[in-house]
Amino acid sequence: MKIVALASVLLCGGILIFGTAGFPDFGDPLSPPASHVSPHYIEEAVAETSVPNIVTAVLADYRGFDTLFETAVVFSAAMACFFLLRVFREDERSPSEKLYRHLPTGIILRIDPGGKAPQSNEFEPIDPTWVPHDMIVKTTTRLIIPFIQLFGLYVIAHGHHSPGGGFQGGVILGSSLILYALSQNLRMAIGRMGETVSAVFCAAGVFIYAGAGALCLLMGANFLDYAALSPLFGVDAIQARSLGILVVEIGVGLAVMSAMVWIYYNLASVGRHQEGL
Amino acid sequence: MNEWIAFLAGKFNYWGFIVLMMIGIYAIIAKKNLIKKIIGMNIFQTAIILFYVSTAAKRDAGIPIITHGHGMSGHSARAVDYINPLPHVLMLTAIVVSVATLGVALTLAVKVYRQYGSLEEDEIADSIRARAGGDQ
Amino acid sequence: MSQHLPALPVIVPLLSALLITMLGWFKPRLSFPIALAALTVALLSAVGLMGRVLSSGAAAYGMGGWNPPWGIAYHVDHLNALVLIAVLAAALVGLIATRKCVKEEFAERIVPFYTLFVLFVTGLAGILLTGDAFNLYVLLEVASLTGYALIGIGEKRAPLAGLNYILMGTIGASFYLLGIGYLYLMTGTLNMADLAQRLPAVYDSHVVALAFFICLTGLFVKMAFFPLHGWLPNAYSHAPSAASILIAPLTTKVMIYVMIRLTLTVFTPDYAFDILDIGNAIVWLAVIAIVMGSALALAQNRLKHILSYIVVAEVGYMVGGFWLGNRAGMTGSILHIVNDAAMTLCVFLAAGALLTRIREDRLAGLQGMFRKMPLSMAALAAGGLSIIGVPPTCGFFSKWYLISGGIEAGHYGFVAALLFSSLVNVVLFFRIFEIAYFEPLGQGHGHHRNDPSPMAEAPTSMLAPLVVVAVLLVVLGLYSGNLVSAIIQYAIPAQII
Amino acid sequence: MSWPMDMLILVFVIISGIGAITVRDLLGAAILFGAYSFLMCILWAIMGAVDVAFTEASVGAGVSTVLFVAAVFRTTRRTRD
Repeated sequence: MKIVALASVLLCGGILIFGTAGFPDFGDPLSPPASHVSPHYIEEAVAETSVPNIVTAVLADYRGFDTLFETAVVFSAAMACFFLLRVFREDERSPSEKLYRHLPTGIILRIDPGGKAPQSNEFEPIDPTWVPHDMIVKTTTRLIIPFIQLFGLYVIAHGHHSPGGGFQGGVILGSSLILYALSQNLRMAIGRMGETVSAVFCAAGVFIYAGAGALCLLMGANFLDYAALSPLFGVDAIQARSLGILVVEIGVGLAVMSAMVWIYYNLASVGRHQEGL
Repeated sequence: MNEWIAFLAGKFNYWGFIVLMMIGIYAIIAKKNLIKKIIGMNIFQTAIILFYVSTAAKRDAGIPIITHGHGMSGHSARAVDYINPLPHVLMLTAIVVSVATLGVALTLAVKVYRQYGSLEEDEIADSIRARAGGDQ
Repeated sequence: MSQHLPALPVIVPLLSALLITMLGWFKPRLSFPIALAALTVALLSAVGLMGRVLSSGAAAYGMGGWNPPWGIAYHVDHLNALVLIAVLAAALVGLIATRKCVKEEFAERIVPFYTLFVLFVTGLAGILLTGDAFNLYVLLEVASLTGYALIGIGEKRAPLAGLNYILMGTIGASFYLLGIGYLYLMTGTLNMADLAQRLPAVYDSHVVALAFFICLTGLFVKMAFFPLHGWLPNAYSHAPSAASILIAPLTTKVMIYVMIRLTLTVFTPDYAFDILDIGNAIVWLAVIAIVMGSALALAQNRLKHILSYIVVAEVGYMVGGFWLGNRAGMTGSILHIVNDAAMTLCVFLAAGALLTRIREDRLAGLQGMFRKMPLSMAALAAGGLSIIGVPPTCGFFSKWYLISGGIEAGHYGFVAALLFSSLVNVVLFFRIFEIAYFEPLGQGHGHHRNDPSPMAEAPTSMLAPLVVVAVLLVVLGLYSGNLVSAIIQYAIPAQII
Repeated sequence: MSWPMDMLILVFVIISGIGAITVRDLLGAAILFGAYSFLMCILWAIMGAVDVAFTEASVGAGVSTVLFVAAVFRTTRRTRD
């Protein structure tokens, strides 16, 4: 099997490497990609959208429809993880030992395999594989997280002028919450941002994007043509494009942040939403 | 010698992407561990992203952010001064798609592990066969 | 509003999928009505699009108000309007039919189920309408990711089948992406119409040929064309029955549409059939696909496995018919996309209806089912006859075009493969009918099957759509002449004879 | 954009890619995959694709690695190849 795989891979790679002979040279400023569509973006982006970061302008305006579905992909991935993994009813017959925490006192009870679970709702089941973290880790991350979040917001808001935008900012915001879940425990993170919040935010983020597009439709222009929003923003059409991009970037940021957090919640606790890693 | 180096400089990025892609495909075909296969899948996707980013490169050009900002409509930017932004845009999308696929793939791998207690393809096949035998 | 019609079949389902999550999270009962309304609106706008295309020709729509090479454009013509209607109608019927099924199978997961399903349809509708090669990739990923999840949720081997589907599907989609990258490198554009204009200048470059083969390989993986079909049988047969009813009729057909679109619009038939001249080779591959698909179907002893391998063989029909390269073959191929969506929906729906009562789809378990569930079995029979290709049903007409295309092209291997596959289908379905009709209930097997209750039909909500689809098979057959003369003949470029 | 630098990092990327699929410990593979993503991100930054590099740094080297580690933690570190 391995030899067959290696042989076919080498053959395939050989053909592809042979194919590179017909490519334009690396970095050639006269190659077709550099000379056909993209010069329009470089030369006109500032004039047409008033966004100096051309990547953001193309991402959220010229090819905004791609980006809408890219956000939809992230949303469906998060939804898929929830759909596949989330456990709604705890299986009481599972053979391994169980740990329960008494909420008012914090005492942890161990129930041997086959034992009866405490019935009072003062107890909550906790994850037997979880090990509490060191205090240094806990304290340091608590100090760092606000700055990470601030940076995430900056990245979303400053995507017009520097590298960054909704995706990167959303991922940074999401990873700050993941860091919180890693350093404290998952249950505390869920206490901060629950499952309902992540699900609804995730959908709402994509909805902001698609809704902004649909609003343009209602204003009589084509889908996602932010210039039509200029009466709403009270600015001229070009500024309206810039502001429209900001709106959709915020939507993307919201959706990506909640999607990342939500995927992590389900994956790290196998859908049980207990202590996690 | 010099033209050989020029040829190499003109193509090596494309070769690199092919090598990475083949590593990825090899892992998907030949490795039996499901997580290894998923890693292979991701390497495969990043290789294609590398290819697109290579198509964007332009000699003696800067990053695609117009430096003089807005409000200066007097100077219009010249295309040769900035790297082609379009492949970058496409690849932002592709990266996000790849992390989404990764999430779903890992989710299914975890599900498979909870079902069969193993991530090795041959061991899973054995236990499927054993269960099918038990049915009859 | 009518100039926005091309955008609606995609936007409405997308917005509704999000609404299903946001409202359904608090009131799960709302999710089905929203999904139903979304698909109905989408179907109506697809019909409206068809009307517009018939009256005033192909229509284009620039997303974001940008003109095509710079922005993303949607493009509607006879071909994709037809397939769009077929896909949306199949999705809508499937949605109505599986309502009860979903309620039982996914008690707490109704909201994510409908969200994912509506997103799946969004992705497919987008693939059909888009005129941008890269946008197609993104929409392909929307449709695939949701498909992976819907398949992987099943019991037993479903997660493993889903994981295999992800690995294969990602390779397929990535190959498509790579092919598009090669085209981009040679032309600098991603818009399909623009690509078609700029490609002839570089036709002699082998990079374009390589791009074509890479795209085609990727699509072959996605459509489960024979040597690359590995993911399909397990995925479809282990998926929960609601998911297989919804997914099986759609995915492969849409991928075949993408192949047709790429070959006809982007590379143009001149390049594919004359310059590269690979038509004959691919038809031979299709012959192998048909023969192997049928033979493997014969070796199965479970209903859903048999149906899955029949899907593999049908993919061979459509690919082969298209690559015959003449008008009759292409007409047959496009007609078969529509017919096969209806046929597959019918048989998978019937199998789903049977499974609500017998829980086990070994063929032996079908004893006495004609007495127990006469209508469902009659629908299965109608679907079976159509797949075999018996005259009044639609399957006959598309097969007729395919065979006459094969004879016209002088490709007798393809004709023989079609006849062989029909024979195998006869054997397969008559074996099922024999078990279900002639072998009485409870013969030899455990005593619990001895209950005298003769009738136990599937729930009406499932039965009614099933009967409608079964009748539709005949109606489609009777009107297929009109379908060809009014729509399909305009979908094929004039230079193909 | 000096190409020897470019090439050097590309070689490192390939080495860490091969490492990620050959090491016989899934946690190690996950970490090596993180290193692979990060080197790739540096490569793209050198090639001038700053936005792509930024995304890869946050998505590929950040979240993906965490997801891998979470999955390995929930399954097993054992692998036979």
